[in-house]
Amino acid sequence: TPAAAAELFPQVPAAAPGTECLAPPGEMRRTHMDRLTHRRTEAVRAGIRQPAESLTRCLSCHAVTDTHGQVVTAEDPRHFCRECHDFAAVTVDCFSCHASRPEDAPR
Amino acid sequence: MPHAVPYRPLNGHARGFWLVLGLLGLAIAGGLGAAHLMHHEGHIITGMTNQVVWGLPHVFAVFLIVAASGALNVASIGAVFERPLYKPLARLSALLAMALLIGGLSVLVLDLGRPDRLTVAMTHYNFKSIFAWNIFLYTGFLVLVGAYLWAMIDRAGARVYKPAAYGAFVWRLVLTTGTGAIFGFLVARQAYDAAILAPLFIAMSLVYGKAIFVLFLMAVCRASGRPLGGVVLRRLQRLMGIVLGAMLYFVAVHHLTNLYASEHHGIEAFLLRDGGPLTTLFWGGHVLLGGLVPLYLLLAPRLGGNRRALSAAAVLLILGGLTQVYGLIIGGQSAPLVLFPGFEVSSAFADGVVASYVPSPWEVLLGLAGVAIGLVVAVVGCAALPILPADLSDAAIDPDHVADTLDEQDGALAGTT
Amino acid sequence: MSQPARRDVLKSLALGGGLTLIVGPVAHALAPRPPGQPADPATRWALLVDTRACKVDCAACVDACNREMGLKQPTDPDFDPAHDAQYIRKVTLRDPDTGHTTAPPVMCQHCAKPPCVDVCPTGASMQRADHIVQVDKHLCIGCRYCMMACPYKARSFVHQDLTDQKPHNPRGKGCVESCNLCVHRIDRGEPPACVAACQRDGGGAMVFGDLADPNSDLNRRLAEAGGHRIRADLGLDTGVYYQGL
Amino acid sequence: MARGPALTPPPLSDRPEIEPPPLAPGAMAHSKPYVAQPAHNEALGYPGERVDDWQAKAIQALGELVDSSRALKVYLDSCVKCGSCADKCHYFLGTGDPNNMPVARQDLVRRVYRRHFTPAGKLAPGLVGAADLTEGLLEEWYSYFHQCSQCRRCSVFCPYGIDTAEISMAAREVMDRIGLGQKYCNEILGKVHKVGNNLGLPEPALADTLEGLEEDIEEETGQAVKLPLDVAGADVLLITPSADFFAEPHVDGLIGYAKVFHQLGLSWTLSSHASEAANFAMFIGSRDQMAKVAQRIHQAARDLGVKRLVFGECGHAWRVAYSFLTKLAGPWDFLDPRWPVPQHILEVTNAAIETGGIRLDPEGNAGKVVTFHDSCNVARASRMGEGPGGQFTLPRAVIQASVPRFVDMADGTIHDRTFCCGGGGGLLTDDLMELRMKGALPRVNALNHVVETQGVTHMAAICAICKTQFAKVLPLYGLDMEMVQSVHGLVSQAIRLGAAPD
Amino acid sequence: MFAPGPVFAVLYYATALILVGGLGARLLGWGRTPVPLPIPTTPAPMTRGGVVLRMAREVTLFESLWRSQKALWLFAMLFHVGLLLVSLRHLRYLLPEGTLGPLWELVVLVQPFGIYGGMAMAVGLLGLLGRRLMLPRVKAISRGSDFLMLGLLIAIGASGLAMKFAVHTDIVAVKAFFLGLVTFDWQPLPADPLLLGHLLLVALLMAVFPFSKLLHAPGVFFSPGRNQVDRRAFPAAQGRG
Ligand code: HEC
Ligand code: HEC
Ligand code: HEC
Ligand code: HEM
Ligand code: HEM
Ligand code: SF4
Ligand code: SF4
Ligand code: SF4
Ligand code: SF4
Ligand code: SF4
Ligand code: SF4
Repeated sequence: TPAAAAELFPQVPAAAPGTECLAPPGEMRRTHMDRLTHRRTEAVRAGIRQPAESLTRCLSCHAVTDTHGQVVTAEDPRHFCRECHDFAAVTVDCFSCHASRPEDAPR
Repeated sequence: MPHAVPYRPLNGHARGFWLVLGLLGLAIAGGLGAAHLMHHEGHIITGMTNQVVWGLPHVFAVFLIVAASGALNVASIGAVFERPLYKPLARLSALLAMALLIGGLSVLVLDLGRPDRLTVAMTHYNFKSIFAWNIFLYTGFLVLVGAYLWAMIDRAGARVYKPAAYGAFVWRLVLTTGTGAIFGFLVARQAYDAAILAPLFIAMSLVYGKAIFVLFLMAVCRASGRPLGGVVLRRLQRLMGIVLGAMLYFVAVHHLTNLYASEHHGIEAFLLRDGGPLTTLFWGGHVLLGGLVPLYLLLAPRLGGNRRALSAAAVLLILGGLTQVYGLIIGGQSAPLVLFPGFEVSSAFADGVVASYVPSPWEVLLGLAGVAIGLVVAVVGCAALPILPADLSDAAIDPDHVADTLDEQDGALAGTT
Repeated sequence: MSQPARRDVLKSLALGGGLTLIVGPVAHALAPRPPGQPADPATRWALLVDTRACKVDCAACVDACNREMGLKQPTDPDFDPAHDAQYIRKVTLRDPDTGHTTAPPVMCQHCAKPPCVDVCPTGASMQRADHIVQVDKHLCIGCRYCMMACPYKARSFVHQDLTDQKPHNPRGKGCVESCNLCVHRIDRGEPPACVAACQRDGGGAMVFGDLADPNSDLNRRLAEAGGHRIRADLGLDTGVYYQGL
Repeated sequence: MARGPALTPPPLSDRPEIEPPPLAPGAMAHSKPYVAQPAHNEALGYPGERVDDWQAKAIQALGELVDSSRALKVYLDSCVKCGSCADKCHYFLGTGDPNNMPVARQDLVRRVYRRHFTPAGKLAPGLVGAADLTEGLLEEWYSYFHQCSQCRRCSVFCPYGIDTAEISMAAREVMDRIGLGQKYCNEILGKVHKVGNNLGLPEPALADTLEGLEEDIEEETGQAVKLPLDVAGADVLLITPSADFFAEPHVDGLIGYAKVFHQLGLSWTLSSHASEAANFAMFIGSRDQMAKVAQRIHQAARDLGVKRLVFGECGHAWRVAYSFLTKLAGPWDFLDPRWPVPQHILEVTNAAIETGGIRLDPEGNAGKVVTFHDSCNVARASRMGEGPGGQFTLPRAVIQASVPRFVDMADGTIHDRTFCCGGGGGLLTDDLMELRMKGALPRVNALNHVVETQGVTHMAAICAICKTQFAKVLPLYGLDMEMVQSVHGLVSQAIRLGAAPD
Repeated sequence: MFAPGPVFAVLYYATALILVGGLGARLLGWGRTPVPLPIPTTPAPMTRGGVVLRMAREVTLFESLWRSQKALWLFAMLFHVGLLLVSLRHLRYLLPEGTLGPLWELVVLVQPFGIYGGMAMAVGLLGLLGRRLMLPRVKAISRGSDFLMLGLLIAIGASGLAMKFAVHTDIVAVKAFFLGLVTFDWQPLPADPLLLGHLLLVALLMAVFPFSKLLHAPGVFFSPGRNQVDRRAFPAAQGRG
């Protein structure tokens, strides 16, 4: 039933309207982890910056606001990354170090 | 006709066996709980700080790892130096070496800031790092000693026996040197920057390894009702005395050479005089209780063959060893780093002051868990495989009374009875 | 490139350009690196501290670093000196013979032969192509061996969970960290925060530049007045020079 | 006795355990025991000769057996062909014939079972190795299921405890039901039903033999030790293998029992109605026959009004007694509830040693260095004493009290890993001599090893079949048949008769 | 591109029925068959608790294999422990998030260990295969079905590991598909070839399970050689044994 379905399947929050991701959603779901790990290796070890593909960029397009208009952090299950990862039992430790919302997000 | 020594596994159904495993299991559970807490809450709950970054867990880990390489010595004497009276003990020696190493490594891994990144550590190597080399040395040690043990137990491995025995002997020397080099390569710390750390660590390994070996052997023979004769124990007792003497010699040389170099006067004054509890630990714990008293217990002619003296000496040596490693690791970090020689220094980051360190109960639990893990591996190994001889009485080990003649020869050489 | 991304790039260019005008001689070699371009091995970033201009009671550099990197200030009431990270600290030096007191700032010296990099088992402690030494926190396992190895006590270990990290300085429990010469600013074409603060609010004692560039301001000043390096006897070829010690 | 080329033993090894030999397919396909005469089969209720529709009948019999025994069904379904059991059977180690690997032996039946009773076998037989019971396969059944002594050694090493012995028993039962019986077992069973023991020794002859023994004992020891027969009202009924009455060294054991009872002051008796401990019906896999034989013991116990039931030194008999007696021949509520049903003579003797009821002097066996052969049925299918494993400790304790020096054979050949003597399971017949000799290899090899390295002079056993087999086979390997001893024969030499009990 | 969803839905419903039905029938068959006589392999435990322990030791430590051949023990251990870890890891595809609190926590915790399990499984299987080919006595008793079974499992493991390390698939969609199957709220299945191969082979495994030697898994618990208590008979036992 649709009601049950709403509980069972992940409610992936929509990204910022009028924007396009680095690749189509299906491909992003399959490859975002490799893209991110590749990006970070290049960035940190070789100093190659790609602001358009950075983690902060992901977070600004995929920022999720709560009912008060605040952008949620990764502590909140409504966080973009959390929705899918909680569903699929995937644990990432990125947000133990990285801020999980863009710096200029209203607090 | 070579006299085949029958080996018999420990009785895995005996109540005492399960009791011992249960107690050790509790110790391990405690340590794992402490490690979990440390991982979850962070190292803030321990006594370690930004000044003293390696604490009690490292003391236990280094002690166990150093002892592990030394525990192999009994087997090496039998195989490499071809002294047949030690051959029946070779399997236990190899097993104990592996067990202690596993115990020490467990503590090291559990104390990491990010133990969940262990796979990262196993897939990324910086080959300039002595630490990375040690990882190879440790795993290689387990493989070689494992092969050696297999060659001794399974006749299918007979071809591997000689190369494994010799290989393990050489490898263990490299490993102990490598462990010493972890500290020896640190030019930053005055307490460590010394070439003598390598032979010192080898001497330490011989002392601790043998002490643990003797204690374990006596305990397990008593518990499983196996006769343990004086021939075996007397030789081990004398051997321990000799290597202890050598170790104390190296310790003395280490400090004396440091005192020669005026730049090291500070650290020596700190360790030997001004270190407060550290100094007490050095003189009282390491030198006296962990050095001179056991030396007497082991080498005094009238105590030769006295089992109480031997076991007391072994216990003291183990405790003394822990204090020695404690002094090395904690002492080396407590002393302030000298950035600006000749100046009086102060800052918000403890420049110029002695750093204090108080171990937390979590670290104690973790260290003890490492010991327990080593013991569990050893005990279970003795029950699963034919490691322990069924009979180590004098009649079984030395029916032809070779030992007496050897004792006489040794006595003539060493000038002791 | 989509709209927001382009705006970002323009922003950094503008910032870089602006700063170049303000800070002038410090950053004349400093320009934002275009996306996709790696760090340049022909560069060697370094610092110069003129302790004669550095006032004992000034701490603008420390202050700025902590703000920039999201660290607690030593003046904060809940500051824990044993456990909280300090990338840069003022070290008060008193000459017992003369009684003269200085307080130069000490941070990671960005050694060209860094012992912290040599000892790191995973290669997390690394030297970037432009000779900046930093911790690749994606590989750090928190063994603290680099902390044992560093003669300058430059590194800190994170002892507990953190929140509110700065996006440009991710830091987390169980990892080792230290001054990374503000790589995120350098890559954007800006000088390190401490240098900028010193120039703006402090005594103007700190200079940032490219040691490999013979025409840099840094090299010019070194040629004029020389420079002392802390524990030069260790032969680590550090990248922070001190004048007036 | 002339030794033909077939009776050249395989070589002994200088190691205590035998390595798995290279495969020699068909090496023992020629080994078959004599087929039973029609009279032998009919006496047990089986068809006298091979029936016409034997194939269908055999399948039907197999189905009935599988449906009546969960063990059979689970064992036939669960084998993963891991080969853990393959190099554990003494017949494989001694012959190299791949069909003697327990798993391969099971497969002789499994193939047929799969073909007719499982979906996979019905639909894709080639894939799963399912096959019809052809004439050729039946021949293999007859040959190879008489190359299994049902010793259960294979079940120790199988992760699921698959017991080839169970499958052997079932296969022999199937063959019996289609009229293909083994002469040795079926003839003997006929004798038991007729006369009461395997030898067909009638009561007068038995009484005579016992009297003669009593005289010998009195002459030798000066004590009037009795061997009572059919004494009503005795406390203890002793059931012992008929070989104990006259074979060497078995009879020394019988004398030993008598001396123990005498010294303990226990009143006991033998029975001519149940003058046989052995129960060969177990070997042919017939529960009915087993019950029939066992019920003679019940009858004898009732008739003689005894209070306790004690068994003498016999391996498979002890298995039947310990595990099946209450099921097959109960109820036993008329016996003294303080004692288990049944007891083993070793339990009596061991308890007597521990409480001081008898005194043993090892000097009575001076010069002997003794080892002990754990009999397969005792080791892997029964128990003695207090806890599990008593069947290993009790005989050794009794031996060690009786002899100056005791030595165990290699760890992997004793206790529950003991090697069968090679003559058990209904194979103790001359028509299988080659098999018996080759099957004994692992045990003889282990014995030889302790003879050479530890100076062992004698090997004690507590099974009549083992003693007979060893007496025959040891000389083939160049060892002295006098080495074989009954445990109670050693007791007999060591016991201090007439000494006041403590 | 064809939509694999409906085909695989039907396939999985069918194989689930075959697995449950076939296994149930076999278990019932065993359960209903009597055990006429006590035949545990001695030494055997004398209490029920002891039997539980014996069974536990056999199932977790593979005691009999250890006594038999260390190499066989090692590979069998690697494979089975690996299989266990992989199965626990795969629970994430079937259990909705947060199911039974601690159970879901366990599934989340097990995820990284499942990877090592997958590798252990592969090593164990290859070891078993190598042994089956290289030891003459084991080769002599092997049939086509033995090799096929090993091959099937190796292919499943390889395709799974390939998905993890080489060519990723859309995990979220996979879980949605399977959740949809059990709630009858059908979702599409991605058409990635590796995924479809993996799922096809797994379905085959499920279908042949009740008719193959994999029955050893429940079989061990029904084996009288291991699950019977060794009880001493006393006269009062009244023939019940
Ligand atoms: C410029 C905006 C933008 C940026 C930058 C961006 N995304 Fe997206 N992303 C989108 C849009 C638009 C979609 C389409 C689905 C939607 O509307 O939610 C999407 C979809 C996705 C999806 C699929 C969600 C689903 O419904 O299945 C994932 C996963 C994803 N992005 C991850 C990332 C990651 C990781 C990064 C950074 C490397 C990133 N995105 C950067 C805009 C962006
Ligand atoms: C222990 C700390 C830590 C953890 C955990 C961590 N990172 Fe980072 N990450 C950093 C640091 C430090 C940088 C360097 C920042 C810089 O130079 O701007 C960085 C940089 C990056 C960058 C490049 C800079 C950017 O924003 O484009 C990416 C991408 C990135 N991390 C992704 C990840 C991902 C994905 C994970 C989790 C799997 C992760 N990080 C986990 C510390 C961490
Ligand atoms: C549409 C769902 C979805 C979204 C949204 C999503 N992820 Fe993932 N992510 C996944 C799945 C599924 C996996 C596991 C893939 C696998 O195991 O092959 C994964 C894996 C990862 C991994 C690799 C973990 C590992 O163990 O290797 C990282 C890193 C990661 N995601 C980071 C992120 C970040 C950062 C975001 C948000 C900016 C994000 N993901 C958003 C579905 C998602
Ligand atoms: C419980 C005790 C178990 C034991 C002792 C056991 C033992 C074994 C052994 C020895 C093999 C080796 C086959 C070979 O050599 O090829 C095997 C194979 C296998 N087992 Fe088990 N197993 C057990 C339980 C299980 C369980 C619970 C499962 C789960 C389904 C399982 C699944 C398998 C599979 C799939 C194989 C592969 C078949 C093959 O190798 O061809 N087992 N098992
Ligand atoms: C119908 C149930 C199954 C589904 C939906 C499924 C699906 C998957 C998927 C999507 C992956 C990739 C995981 C990733 O990329 O991280 C995977 C991996 C794997 N699968 Fe399966 N699988 C199933 C059953 C099985 C079975 C029965 C086995 C074993 C016999 C198995 C063995 C593996 C292995 C070894 C891996 C690789 C290691 C891992 O990621 O855990 N799978 N499976
Ligand atoms: S800001 Fe400049 S002047 Fe002030 S302390 Fe720092 S370096 Fe010295
Ligand atoms: S100062 Fe310390 S941390 Fe910085 S590079 Fe030199 S050694 Fe490494
Ligand atoms: S703490 Fe991190 S950076 Fe320092 S040595 Fe260990 S792994 Fe390398
Ligand atoms: S360079 Fe950046 S990180 Fe280093 S001290 Fe200055 S401000 Fe702090
Ligand atoms: S029961 Fe004994 S004889 Fe029969 S197959 Fe098994 S091991 Fe061989
Ligand atoms: S050990 Fe058991 S499972 Fe393995 S082959 Fe033999 S009978 Fe089959």
